[in-house]
Amino acid sequence: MTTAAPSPTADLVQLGREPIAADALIRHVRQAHDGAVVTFDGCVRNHSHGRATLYLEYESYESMAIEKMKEIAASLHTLFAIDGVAIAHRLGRLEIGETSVFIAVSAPHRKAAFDACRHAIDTLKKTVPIWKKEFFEDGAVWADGELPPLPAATPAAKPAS
Amino acid sequence: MTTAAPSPTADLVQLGREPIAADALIRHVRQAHDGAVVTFDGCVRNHSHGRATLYLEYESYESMAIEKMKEIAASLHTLFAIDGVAIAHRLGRLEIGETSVFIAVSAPHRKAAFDACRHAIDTLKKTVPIWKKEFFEDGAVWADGELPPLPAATPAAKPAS
Amino acid sequence: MQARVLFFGKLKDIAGSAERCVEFRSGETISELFERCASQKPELAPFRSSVVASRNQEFAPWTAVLESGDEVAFLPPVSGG
Amino acid sequence: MQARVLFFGKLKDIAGSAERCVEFRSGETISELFERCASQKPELAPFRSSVVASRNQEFAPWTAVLESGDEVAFLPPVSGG
Repeated sequence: MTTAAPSPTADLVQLGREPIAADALIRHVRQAHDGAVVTFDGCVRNHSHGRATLYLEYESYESMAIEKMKEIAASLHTLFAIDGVAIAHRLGRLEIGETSVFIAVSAPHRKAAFDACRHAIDTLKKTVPIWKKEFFEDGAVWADGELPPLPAATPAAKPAS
Repeated sequence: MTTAAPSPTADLVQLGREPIAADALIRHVRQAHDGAVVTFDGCVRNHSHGRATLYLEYESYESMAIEKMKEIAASLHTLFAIDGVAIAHRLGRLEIGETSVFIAVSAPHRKAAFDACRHAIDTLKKTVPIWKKEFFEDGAVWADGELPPLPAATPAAKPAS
Repeated sequence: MQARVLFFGKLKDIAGSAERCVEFRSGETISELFERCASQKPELAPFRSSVVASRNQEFAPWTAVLESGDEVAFLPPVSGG
Repeated sequence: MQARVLFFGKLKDIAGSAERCVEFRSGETISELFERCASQKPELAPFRSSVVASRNQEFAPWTAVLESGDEVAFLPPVSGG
Protein backbone atom coordinates (compact mmCIF):
# COMPACT_ATOMS: atom_id res chain seq x y z
CA MET A 1 0.00 0.00 0.00
CA THR A 2 1.27 3.42 -0.90
CA THR A 3 0.01 6.60 0.66
CA ALA A 4 -2.50 8.71 -1.22
CA ALA A 5 -1.51 12.30 -1.94
CA PRO A 6 -2.79 14.24 1.09
CA SER A 7 -5.26 17.02 0.46
CA PRO A 8 -3.80 20.41 1.33
CA THR A 9 -4.87 22.04 4.57
CA ALA A 10 -6.66 25.38 4.12
CA ASP A 11 -4.81 28.38 5.52
CA LEU A 12 -6.19 29.88 8.72
CA VAL A 13 -5.72 33.64 9.18
CA GLN A 14 -7.10 35.62 12.12
CA LEU A 15 -7.02 39.26 13.22
CA GLY A 16 -9.03 40.20 16.28
CA ARG A 17 -9.29 41.42 19.85
CA GLU A 18 -9.85 38.09 21.57
CA PRO A 19 -6.92 36.12 23.05
CA ILE A 20 -5.29 33.90 20.44
CA ALA A 21 -6.19 30.22 20.80
CA ALA A 22 -2.78 28.75 19.95
CA ASP A 23 -3.95 25.18 20.54
CA ALA A 24 -6.67 25.50 17.91
CA LEU A 25 -4.20 26.91 15.38
CA ILE A 26 -1.82 24.00 15.99
CA ARG A 27 -4.61 21.44 15.70
CA HIS A 28 -5.64 23.07 12.44
CA VAL A 29 -2.26 22.61 10.75
CA ARG A 30 -1.19 19.29 12.29
CA GLN A 31 -2.16 16.42 9.95
CA ALA A 32 -1.26 12.72 9.80
CA HIS A 33 1.08 13.23 6.84
CA ASP A 34 3.14 15.87 8.69
CA GLY A 35 6.39 15.09 10.44
CA ALA A 36 7.05 18.57 11.82
CA VAL A 37 5.15 21.52 13.25
CA VAL A 38 7.06 24.71 14.00
CA THR A 39 5.38 27.51 15.91
CA PHE A 40 6.30 31.10 16.67
CA ASP A 41 4.70 32.79 19.66
CA GLY A 42 5.33 36.51 19.86
CA CYS A 43 4.64 37.64 23.42
CA VAL A 44 4.52 40.99 25.18
CA ARG A 45 7.86 41.55 26.93
CA ASN A 46 8.04 43.38 30.25
CA HIS A 47 10.75 45.68 28.91
CA SER A 48 11.66 47.65 25.80
CA HIS A 49 14.93 49.49 25.25
CA GLY A 50 15.76 49.11 28.94
CA ARG A 51 12.45 50.55 30.18
CA ALA A 52 9.73 48.62 32.00
CA THR A 53 6.71 48.20 29.76
CA LEU A 54 3.27 48.36 31.40
CA TYR A 55 1.19 47.13 28.47
CA LEU A 56 0.82 47.48 24.71
CA GLU A 57 -1.88 48.53 22.32
CA TYR A 58 -2.03 47.29 18.74
CA GLU A 59 -4.06 48.99 16.05
CA SER A 60 -4.43 47.98 12.45
CA TYR A 61 -5.72 48.91 9.02
CA GLU A 62 -7.83 45.83 9.38
CA SER A 63 -9.21 45.26 5.90
CA MET A 64 -5.74 45.58 4.38
CA ALA A 65 -3.95 43.72 7.17
CA ILE A 66 -6.06 40.59 6.85
CA GLU A 67 -5.43 40.55 3.10
CA LYS A 68 -1.68 40.94 3.61
CA MET A 69 -1.71 38.10 6.15
CA LYS A 70 -3.55 35.88 3.66
CA GLU A 71 -0.98 36.78 1.01
CA ILE A 72 1.83 35.75 3.35
CA ALA A 73 0.16 32.42 4.07
CA ALA A 74 -0.39 31.77 0.37
CA SER A 75 3.19 32.70 -0.51
CA LEU A 76 4.57 30.15 1.94
CA HIS A 77 3.08 27.33 -0.14
CA THR A 78 4.90 28.52 -3.24
CA LEU A 79 8.20 29.12 -1.45
CA PHE A 80 8.42 26.07 0.85
CA ALA A 81 7.38 22.40 0.81
CA ILE A 82 4.87 22.83 3.61
CA ASP A 83 1.39 21.62 4.42
CA GLY A 84 -0.65 23.87 6.72
CA VAL A 85 -0.33 27.51 7.81
CA ALA A 86 -2.10 29.36 10.59
CA ILE A 87 -1.37 33.03 11.35
CA ALA A 88 -3.13 35.04 14.04
CA HIS A 89 -2.50 38.61 15.24
CA ARG A 90 -4.23 40.25 18.15
CA LEU A 91 -5.38 43.88 18.37
CA GLY A 92 -6.24 46.20 21.25
CA ARG A 93 -4.69 46.26 24.70
CA LEU A 94 -2.32 43.41 25.56
CA GLU A 95 -0.82 42.74 28.98
CA ILE A 96 2.71 41.48 29.71
CA GLY A 97 3.08 37.84 28.73
CA GLU A 98 0.12 37.76 26.37
CA THR A 99 0.53 36.53 22.81
CA SER A 100 0.36 39.26 20.16
CA VAL A 101 1.11 37.04 17.18
CA PHE A 102 1.11 33.28 16.71
CA ILE A 103 2.20 31.35 13.62
CA ALA A 104 2.06 27.59 13.13
CA VAL A 105 3.41 25.78 10.07
CA SER A 106 3.28 22.05 9.42
CA ALA A 107 5.31 20.13 6.86
CA PRO A 108 6.43 16.62 6.06
CA HIS A 109 10.01 17.62 7.00
CA ARG A 110 11.37 20.05 9.53
CA LYS A 111 13.53 22.31 7.39
CA ALA A 112 10.60 23.63 5.35
CA ALA A 113 8.54 24.16 8.50
CA PHE A 114 11.32 26.21 10.15
CA ASP A 115 12.07 28.24 7.01
CA ALA A 116 8.41 28.99 6.35
CA CYS A 117 7.56 29.96 9.94
CA ARG A 118 10.49 32.33 10.08
CA HIS A 119 9.73 33.81 6.69
CA ALA A 120 6.13 34.37 7.79
CA ILE A 121 6.98 36.40 10.90
CA ASP A 122 9.79 38.31 9.16
CA THR A 123 7.42 39.26 6.33
CA LEU A 124 4.53 40.06 8.65
CA LYS A 125 6.68 42.52 10.59
CA LYS A 126 7.68 44.27 7.37
CA THR A 127 4.46 44.36 5.35
CA VAL A 128 1.30 43.99 7.46
CA PRO A 129 -0.26 47.34 8.45
CA ILE A 130 -0.33 46.92 12.22
CA TRP A 131 1.08 49.41 14.72
CA LYS A 132 2.17 48.93 18.31
CA LYS A 133 1.97 51.59 21.00
CA GLU A 134 4.11 50.96 24.08
CA PHE A 135 2.90 52.26 27.45
CA PHE A 136 5.48 53.08 30.12
CA GLU A 137 5.12 54.64 33.56
CA ASP A 138 6.01 58.03 32.14
CA GLY A 139 4.10 57.97 28.88
CA ALA A 140 3.46 56.12 25.65
CA VAL A 141 5.23 55.91 22.29
CA TRP A 142 4.51 54.37 18.93
CA ALA A 143 7.14 51.67 18.46
CA ASP A 144 9.77 52.08 15.80
CA GLY A 145 8.85 49.98 12.83
CA GLU A 146 9.74 49.02 9.32
CA LEU A 147 8.63 50.88 6.21
CA PRO A 148 6.97 48.40 3.85
CA PRO A 149 8.59 48.22 0.42
CA LEU A 150 6.56 49.99 -2.23
CA PRO A 151 5.76 48.43 -5.58
CA ALA A 152 7.30 50.00 -8.67
CA ALA A 153 5.11 52.62 -10.31
CA THR A 154 2.21 50.86 -12.01
CA PRO A 155 0.82 52.20 -15.29
CA ALA A 156 -2.65 50.65 -14.87
CA ALA A 157 -4.88 52.09 -12.16
CA LYS A 158 -6.83 49.66 -10.01
CA PRO A 159 -10.53 50.56 -9.68
CA ALA A 160 -11.94 51.40 -6.28
CA SER A 161 -13.47 48.40 -4.55
CA MET B 1 12.25 52.41 36.65
CA THR B 2 14.51 50.01 34.76
CA THR B 3 14.00 46.27 34.58
CA ALA B 4 16.03 44.01 36.82
CA ALA B 5 18.18 41.38 35.11
CA PRO B 6 15.91 38.34 34.85
CA SER B 7 17.05 35.15 36.51
CA PRO B 8 17.75 32.40 33.97
CA THR B 9 15.18 29.66 33.55
CA ALA B 10 16.48 26.16 34.35
CA ASP B 11 16.62 23.77 31.40
CA LEU B 12 13.99 21.05 31.32
CA VAL B 13 15.02 17.73 29.69
CA GLN B 14 12.78 14.66 29.55
CA LEU B 15 13.10 11.14 28.12
CA GLY B 16 10.29 8.70 28.80
CA ARG B 17 7.42 6.53 27.64
CA GLU B 18 4.54 8.83 28.60
CA PRO B 19 3.00 11.22 26.04
CA ILE B 20 4.89 14.51 25.93
CA ALA B 21 3.07 17.38 27.69
CA ALA B 22 3.94 20.15 25.24
CA ASP B 23 1.89 22.74 27.13
CA ALA B 24 3.91 22.20 30.28
CA LEU B 25 7.19 22.55 28.38
CA ILE B 26 6.02 25.82 26.85
CA ARG B 27 4.84 27.17 30.19
CA HIS B 28 8.24 26.27 31.64
CA VAL B 29 10.22 28.37 29.17
CA ARG B 30 7.79 31.27 28.67
CA GLN B 31 8.74 34.13 31.02
CA ALA B 32 7.70 37.78 31.29
CA HIS B 33 11.01 39.01 29.89
CA ASP B 34 10.66 36.89 26.72
CA GLY B 35 9.37 38.27 23.45
CA ALA B 36 9.48 35.04 21.47
CA VAL B 37 8.89 31.34 21.97
CA VAL B 38 9.70 28.97 19.11
CA THR B 39 8.67 25.33 19.30
CA PHE B 40 9.44 22.26 17.23
CA ASP B 41 7.01 19.35 17.34
CA GLY B 42 8.28 16.19 15.65
CA CYS B 43 5.32 13.96 14.95
CA VAL B 44 4.90 10.45 13.59
CA ARG B 45 4.09 10.68 9.88
CA ASN B 46 1.78 8.18 8.22
CA HIS B 47 4.31 7.49 5.48
CA SER B 48 8.02 6.95 5.02
CA HIS B 49 9.80 6.66 1.65
CA GLY B 50 6.43 6.23 -0.07
CA ARG B 51 5.20 3.42 2.17
CA ALA B 52 2.35 3.65 4.68
CA THR B 53 3.70 3.56 8.23
CA LEU B 54 1.62 1.70 10.84
CA TYR B 55 3.48 2.86 13.94
CA LEU B 56 6.98 3.46 15.28
CA GLU B 57 9.05 2.22 18.17
CA TYR B 58 11.84 4.25 19.70
CA GLU B 59 14.58 2.76 21.86
CA SER B 60 17.44 4.53 23.52
CA TYR B 61 20.67 4.19 25.43
CA GLU B 62 18.83 6.08 28.14
CA SER B 63 21.59 7.04 30.57
CA MET B 64 23.71 8.43 27.76
CA ALA B 65 20.81 9.97 25.82
CA ILE B 66 19.59 12.07 28.72
CA GLU B 67 23.14 13.39 29.25
CA LYS B 68 23.48 14.26 25.56
CA MET B 69 20.13 16.06 25.66
CA LYS B 70 21.27 18.06 28.69
CA GLU B 71 24.48 18.94 26.86
CA ILE B 72 22.49 20.22 23.88
CA ALA B 73 20.32 22.37 26.14
CA ALA B 74 23.37 23.78 27.91
CA SER B 75 25.16 24.50 24.64
CA LEU B 76 22.24 26.60 23.38
CA HIS B 77 22.87 29.14 26.13
CA THR B 78 26.47 29.63 25.05
CA LEU B 79 25.63 29.77 21.33
CA PHE B 80 22.48 31.92 21.33
CA ALA B 81 20.99 34.83 23.31
CA ILE B 82 18.13 32.75 24.67
CA ASP B 83 16.31 32.34 27.95
CA GLY B 84 14.66 28.96 28.52
CA VAL B 85 15.04 25.54 26.89
CA ALA B 86 12.83 22.46 27.16
CA ILE B 87 13.60 19.25 25.26
CA ALA B 88 11.55 16.06 25.50
CA HIS B 89 11.84 12.79 23.59
CA ARG B 90 9.46 9.90 23.86
CA LEU B 91 10.36 6.17 23.82
CA GLY B 92 8.42 3.00 23.13
CA ARG B 93 5.56 2.55 20.68
CA LEU B 94 4.16 5.70 19.05
CA GLU B 95 1.09 5.90 16.86
CA ILE B 96 0.61 8.09 13.78
CA GLY B 97 0.24 11.75 14.75
CA GLU B 98 1.83 11.39 18.18
CA THR B 99 4.73 13.62 19.19
CA SER B 100 8.11 11.88 19.34
CA VAL B 101 10.17 14.96 20.15
CA PHE B 102 9.24 18.44 21.35
CA ILE B 103 11.55 21.41 21.78
CA ALA B 104 10.64 24.84 23.12
CA VAL B 105 13.02 27.80 23.29
CA SER B 106 12.26 31.25 24.65
CA ALA B 107 14.27 34.40 24.06
CA PRO B 108 13.94 38.16 24.27
CA HIS B 109 14.08 38.30 20.43
CA ARG B 110 12.88 35.92 17.78
CA LYS B 111 16.07 35.29 15.80
CA ALA B 112 17.86 33.62 18.69
CA ALA B 113 14.80 31.51 19.51
CA PHE B 114 14.54 30.25 15.92
CA ASP B 115 18.27 29.59 15.58
CA ALA B 116 18.50 27.78 18.91
CA CYS B 117 15.42 25.61 18.36
CA ARG B 118 16.66 24.52 14.98
CA HIS B 119 20.16 23.87 16.25
CA ALA B 120 18.71 21.76 19.05
CA ILE B 121 16.75 19.40 16.80
CA ASP B 122 19.54 19.20 14.21
CA THR B 123 22.04 18.28 16.94
CA LEU B 124 19.67 15.88 18.67
CA LYS B 125 19.17 13.95 15.45
CA LYS B 126 22.93 13.64 14.99
CA THR B 127 24.22 12.96 18.49
CA VAL B 128 21.60 11.55 20.86
CA PRO B 129 21.61 7.72 21.06
CA ILE B 130 17.99 7.03 20.14
CA TRP B 131 16.87 4.63 17.42
CA LYS B 132 13.60 4.46 15.51
CA LYS B 133 12.06 1.27 14.14
CA GLU B 134 9.41 1.75 11.48
CA PHE B 135 6.59 -0.79 11.22
CA PHE B 136 4.90 -1.32 7.85
CA GLU B 137 2.26 -3.81 6.74
CA ASP B 138 4.95 -6.11 5.39
CA GLY B 139 7.56 -5.84 8.10
CA ALA B 140 9.71 -3.51 10.16
CA VAL B 141 13.03 -1.75 9.57
CA TRP B 142 15.41 0.31 11.66
CA ALA B 143 15.34 3.79 10.15
CA ASP B 144 18.41 5.11 8.41
CA GLY B 145 20.19 7.47 10.71
CA GLU B 146 23.24 9.64 11.19
CA LEU B 147 26.53 8.43 12.57
CA PRO B 148 27.49 10.70 15.48
CA PRO B 149 30.86 12.39 15.05
CA LEU B 150 33.57 10.82 17.19
CA PRO B 151 35.92 12.86 19.34
CA ALA B 152 39.58 12.86 18.38
CA ALA B 153 41.64 10.18 20.11
CA THR B 154 42.03 11.15 23.76
CA PRO B 155 45.27 10.36 25.60
CA ALA B 156 43.72 10.32 29.07
CA ALA B 157 41.36 7.49 29.92
CA LYS B 158 38.15 8.34 31.77
CA PRO B 159 37.49 6.12 34.79
CA ALA B 160 34.41 3.92 34.86
CA SER B 161 31.48 5.55 36.61
CA MET C 1 -13.63 63.96 -7.34
CA GLN C 2 -13.19 62.71 -3.83
CA ALA C 3 -10.96 60.23 -2.03
CA ARG C 4 -11.34 58.74 1.43
CA VAL C 5 -8.05 59.26 3.24
CA LEU C 6 -7.01 57.21 6.27
CA PHE C 7 -4.23 57.89 8.77
CA PHE C 8 -2.73 55.30 11.11
CA GLY C 9 -0.38 55.11 14.07
CA LYS C 10 1.68 58.19 14.73
CA LEU C 11 0.27 59.83 11.62
CA LYS C 12 -3.26 59.61 12.97
CA ASP C 13 -2.17 61.51 16.10
CA ILE C 14 -0.62 64.20 13.94
CA ALA C 15 -3.49 64.42 11.46
CA GLY C 16 -5.87 64.77 14.39
CA SER C 17 -8.28 62.24 12.95
CA ALA C 18 -8.25 58.73 11.54
CA GLU C 19 -10.14 59.57 8.38
CA ARG C 20 -11.22 62.42 6.15
CA CYS C 21 -12.61 63.04 2.68
CA VAL C 22 -10.35 65.01 0.35
CA GLU C 23 -11.34 66.62 -2.95
CA PHE C 24 -8.90 66.32 -5.85
CA ARG C 25 -8.82 67.04 -9.58
CA SER C 26 -8.78 64.43 -12.32
CA GLY C 27 -5.26 63.12 -13.02
CA GLU C 28 -3.82 63.84 -9.59
CA THR C 29 -1.49 61.34 -7.94
CA ILE C 30 -1.21 60.00 -4.41
CA SER C 31 1.73 62.34 -3.90
CA GLU C 32 -0.47 65.35 -4.76
CA LEU C 33 -3.16 64.02 -2.42
CA PHE C 34 -0.63 63.98 0.42
CA GLU C 35 0.28 67.59 -0.40
CA ARG C 36 -3.38 68.54 -0.15
CA CYS C 37 -3.54 66.93 3.30
CA ALA C 38 -0.32 68.65 4.37
CA SER C 39 -1.60 72.02 3.22
CA GLN C 40 -4.57 71.56 5.59
CA LYS C 41 -2.35 70.17 8.38
CA PRO C 42 1.23 71.42 7.94
CA GLU C 43 2.58 69.11 10.68
CA LEU C 44 2.09 66.23 8.26
CA ALA C 45 4.58 67.57 5.69
CA PRO C 46 7.79 66.29 7.35
CA PHE C 47 6.44 62.71 7.24
CA ARG C 48 6.24 62.53 3.46
CA SER C 49 9.54 60.63 3.26
CA SER C 50 8.85 58.24 6.13
CA VAL C 51 5.43 56.92 5.21
CA VAL C 52 4.15 54.70 2.44
CA ALA C 53 0.78 54.88 0.77
CA SER C 54 -1.86 52.33 -0.07
CA ARG C 55 -4.70 52.67 -2.55
CA ASN C 56 -7.74 50.43 -2.09
CA GLN C 57 -5.86 48.25 0.41
CA GLU C 58 -2.82 47.69 -1.79
CA PHE C 59 0.56 49.35 -1.38
CA ALA C 60 0.81 51.95 -4.12
CA PRO C 61 3.57 54.12 -5.56
CA TRP C 62 3.38 57.87 -4.97
CA THR C 63 2.93 58.30 -8.71
CA ALA C 64 -0.30 56.28 -8.83
CA VAL C 65 -3.12 58.30 -10.39
CA LEU C 66 -6.30 58.55 -8.32
CA GLU C 67 -9.84 57.75 -9.28
CA SER C 68 -12.94 59.05 -7.57
CA GLY C 69 -13.94 56.91 -4.61
CA ASP C 70 -10.45 55.62 -3.97
CA GLU C 71 -9.53 54.73 -0.41
CA VAL C 72 -6.00 56.00 0.23
CA ALA C 73 -4.12 55.34 3.46
CA PHE C 74 -0.86 56.88 4.66
CA LEU C 75 1.04 54.29 6.65
CA PRO C 76 3.95 54.97 8.97
CA PRO C 77 6.53 52.19 9.49
CA VAL C 78 4.62 49.09 10.59
CA SER C 79 5.36 47.48 13.95
CA GLY C 80 3.16 44.43 14.26
CA GLY C 81 4.38 41.11 15.57
CA MET D 1 39.64 -7.53 33.13
CA GLN D 2 36.08 -7.23 32.07
CA ALA D 3 33.91 -4.72 30.21
CA ARG D 4 30.15 -4.50 30.00
CA VAL D 5 29.27 -4.26 26.31
CA LEU D 6 25.94 -2.90 25.06
CA PHE D 7 24.39 -3.19 21.61
CA PHE D 8 21.58 -1.01 20.29
CA GLY D 9 19.22 -0.79 17.33
CA LYS D 10 20.10 -2.96 14.37
CA LEU D 11 23.30 -4.07 16.11
CA LYS D 12 21.33 -5.52 19.00
CA ASP D 13 19.35 -7.68 16.57
CA ILE D 14 22.59 -8.92 15.00
CA ALA D 15 24.41 -9.47 18.28
CA GLY D 16 21.42 -11.46 19.51
CA SER D 17 21.41 -9.69 22.85
CA ALA D 18 21.43 -6.18 24.24
CA GLU D 19 24.30 -6.72 26.64
CA ARG D 20 27.18 -9.05 27.47
CA CYS D 21 30.33 -9.13 29.55
CA VAL D 22 33.57 -9.41 27.61
CA GLU D 23 36.99 -10.27 29.02
CA PHE D 24 39.97 -8.31 27.74
CA ARG D 25 43.67 -7.86 28.52
CA SER D 26 45.24 -4.77 30.00
CA GLY D 27 46.04 -2.16 27.36
CA GLU D 28 43.42 -3.22 24.87
CA THR D 29 41.42 -0.61 22.96
CA ILE D 30 37.76 -0.30 22.07
CA SER D 31 38.65 -1.45 18.56
CA GLU D 32 40.12 -4.68 19.97
CA LEU D 33 37.04 -5.14 22.13
CA PHE D 34 34.87 -4.95 19.01
CA GLU D 35 37.08 -7.63 17.38
CA ARG D 36 36.54 -9.87 20.40
CA CYS D 37 32.77 -9.47 20.00
CA ALA D 38 33.00 -10.11 16.24
CA SER D 39 35.03 -13.26 16.80
CA GLN D 40 32.18 -14.59 18.95
CA LYS D 41 29.51 -13.31 16.52
CA PRO D 42 31.00 -13.00 13.02
CA GLU D 43 27.89 -11.23 11.63
CA LEU D 44 29.00 -8.15 13.60
CA ALA D 45 32.27 -7.72 11.70
CA PRO D 46 30.86 -5.87 8.65
CA PHE D 47 29.43 -3.16 10.93
CA ARG D 48 32.80 -2.02 12.26
CA SER D 49 32.90 0.92 9.82
CA SER D 50 29.28 2.01 10.32
CA VAL D 51 29.03 2.19 14.09
CA VAL D 52 30.54 4.45 16.69
CA ALA D 53 31.52 3.54 20.21
CA SER D 54 30.90 5.08 23.58
CA ARG D 55 32.80 4.45 26.78
CA ASN D 56 31.03 5.18 30.07
CA GLN D 57 28.28 7.12 28.25
CA GLU D 58 30.63 9.34 26.27
CA PHE D 59 31.47 8.98 22.59
CA ALA D 60 34.95 7.50 22.43
CA PRO D 61 37.55 6.99 19.70
CA TRP D 62 38.31 3.43 18.63
CA THR D 63 41.82 3.89 20.01
CA ALA D 64 40.63 4.57 23.57
CA VAL D 65 42.28 2.17 26.03
CA LEU D 66 39.90 0.23 28.26
CA GLU D 67 39.86 -0.09 32.01
CA SER D 68 38.22 -2.84 33.96
CA GLY D 69 34.55 -2.14 34.64
CA ASP D 70 34.11 0.12 31.62
CA GLU D 71 30.70 0.25 30.00
CA VAL D 72 31.21 0.24 26.25
CA ALA D 73 28.35 0.61 23.77
CA PHE D 74 28.40 0.09 20.01
CA LEU D 75 25.98 2.52 18.44
CA PRO D 76 24.61 2.34 14.90
CA PRO D 77 23.62 5.59 13.19
CA VAL D 78 21.15 7.35 15.47
CA SER D 79 17.64 8.12 14.27
CA GLY D 80 15.88 9.93 17.07
CA GLY D 81 13.72 12.97 16.48
